[in-house]
Amino acid sequence: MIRILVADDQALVLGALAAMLDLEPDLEVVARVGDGAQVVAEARRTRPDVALIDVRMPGVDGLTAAADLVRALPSCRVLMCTTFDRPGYLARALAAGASGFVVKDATPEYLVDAVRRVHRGLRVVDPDLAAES
Amino acid sequence: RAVVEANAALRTARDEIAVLAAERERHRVARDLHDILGHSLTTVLLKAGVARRVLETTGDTGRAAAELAEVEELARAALADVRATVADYRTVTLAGELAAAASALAAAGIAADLPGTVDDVDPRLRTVFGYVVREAVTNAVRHSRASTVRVRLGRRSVEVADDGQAAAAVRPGSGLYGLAERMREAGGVLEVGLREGGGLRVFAYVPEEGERR
Amino acid sequence: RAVVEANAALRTARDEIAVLAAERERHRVARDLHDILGHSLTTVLLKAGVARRVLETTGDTGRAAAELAEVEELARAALADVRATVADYRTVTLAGELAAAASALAAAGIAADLPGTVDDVDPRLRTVFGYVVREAVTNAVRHSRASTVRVRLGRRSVEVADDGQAAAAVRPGSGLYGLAERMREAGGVLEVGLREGGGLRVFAYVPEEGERR
Ligand SMILES: Nc1ncnc2c1ncn2[C@@H]1O[C@H](COP(=O)(O)OP(=O)(O)OP(=O)(O)O)[C@@H](O)[C@H]1O
Ligand SMILES: Nc1ncnc2c1ncn2[C@@H]1O[C@H](COP(=O)(O)OP(=O)(O)OP(=O)(O)O)[C@@H](O)[C@H]1O
Ligand SMILES: [K+]
Ligand SMILES: [Mg+2]
Ligand SMILES: [Mg+2]
Ligand SMILES: [Mg+2]
Repeated sequence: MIRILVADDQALVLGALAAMLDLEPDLEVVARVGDGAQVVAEARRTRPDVALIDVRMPGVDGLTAAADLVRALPSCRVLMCTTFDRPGYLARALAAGASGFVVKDATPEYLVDAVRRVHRGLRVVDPDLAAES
Repeated sequence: RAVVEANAALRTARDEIAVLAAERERHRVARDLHDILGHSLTTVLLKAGVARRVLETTGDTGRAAAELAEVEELARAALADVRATVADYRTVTLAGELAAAASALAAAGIAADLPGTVDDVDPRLRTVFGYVVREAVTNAVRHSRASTVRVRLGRRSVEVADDGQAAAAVRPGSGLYGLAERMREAGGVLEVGLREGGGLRVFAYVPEEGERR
Repeated sequence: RAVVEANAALRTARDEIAVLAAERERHRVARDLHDILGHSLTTVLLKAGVARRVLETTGDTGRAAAELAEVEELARAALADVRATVADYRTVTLAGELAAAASALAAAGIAADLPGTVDDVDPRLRTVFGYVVREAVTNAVRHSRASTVRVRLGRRSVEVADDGQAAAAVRPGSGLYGLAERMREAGGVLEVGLREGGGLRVFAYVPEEGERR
């Protein structure tokens, strides 16, 4: 079972992402986090294998939270996700130690598969994002 | 002659700067507005995906139908937002006010910590909360000398907080007075108070029907 | 004195121009938002409703899932449009709009009588005609209660006609107003009128260069 932390400031999106992942037999959402400041503490408590983190969150943004998480819990793979990609996000995410980057309008099948792939140690970058940066 | 020419050159330069600044500004507001309103589409998309996956993996039609009812509510509210924002740009909408706040704060050199979407807010409260954001952010820009302004949205609440230099006794002028009145009309409350570390916090909320006295 | 006053007048005029430019820009943004989000959210709303009713009445999960996959596709395409608009490289295509019209009309249970190709249309007019199809079909879905919507293309014209219940006096809102403006910018005309048997007809055309006065 792959244990997952999901972080997104928007409650509806957080709920939808978590529900989507939980439907898979091999995935289990162990933490739902509504802001970047709680990511590390929740990860320490719940020990996820993969963290799916929204880029834009008020307060501590996702990229900062990702960097903190990678430092605090190196065994946890980080997959960043975003609604609106802006130039530089991808590069900053990879620099922060993220294993992958996906957009929220990817298909559920793609999102779920991306989680599995980063868990296997692979790097996942949305082809559209890679093309733009 | 030389002075006249220098003046003319200066004026041209100033105009160009003004035009450029205005363009940047417009572009920024446009982008923010697109983001905020476009964000609703992402939520709709994700929830439709969840409903589909529920059907495909568990066949639980009740859960899928509930998810779909939410998709419809979201789409309906977003549509109303789009139409209100567009019908007359001066109409106050929460989405429009957040976009405008981003640009006003940037212009004032104040860091902005703003929500990216209005989806979580009860559609019936979005207009009145738009007024709260507008007035509280305008006040922060004019009176606070803050370095950061933060806006937070809940289903039935909005908070605007700055880290500036509000006096212990803020005396409401027509701005805050008008807001309090709007909130009362909406069946809610406006709270204005100092924050622990300094700075002002404006908090508006509307209790659920059941909670009201 | 006179020079000072003249300068002041000049400055005022310049300011007014800047304000007008800003308004125009806001208007343009608003129009784009309206066209992208208004259309796609309407269709999403309809199709989510269809899926929910399928579940509630027949429990046919396969059909509901297929409907939902389309909702996702639509929302995804609309988001791409929003992104492209922000980046300023959005392209509306007539073919794309006809496809979207087919799906919106199907979701609304309205028979669609659509051209199979856009080949006959002057390539330079395809984008603006795409906007006409988009708005007129969205309107038909939302307001007409028609049983059929027909789209016809000419080399320099497009017609969208329904057999619904338009009122004798259609008062343009931001949708039709924006379209009329787009057509004017393209050197053409938008006509909106009742059909003999009832229903609305939206007709847009651009005269040949030579025909224009
Ligand atoms: N964020 C803030 N930081 C510091 N002082 C504030 C802040 N917001 C309001 N104030 C104080 O409270 C007063 C009342 O605010 P209010 O919005 O009611 O009136 P105003 O902004 O002065 O005028 P207007 O009627 O144009 O809004 C302000 O004049 C200012 O002294
Ligand atoms: N096909 C139609 N059948 C009946 N009435 C129509 C039709 N198209 C438009 N109308 C009427 O004309 C009005 C104006 O249309 P318009 O597209 O300008 O605005 P709208 O659709 O109401 O709002 P929006 O600004 O979102 O487009 C509508 O509100 C409706 O009353
Ligand atoms: K599971
Ligand atoms: Mg976010
Ligand atoms: Mg004020
Ligand atoms: Mg319309």
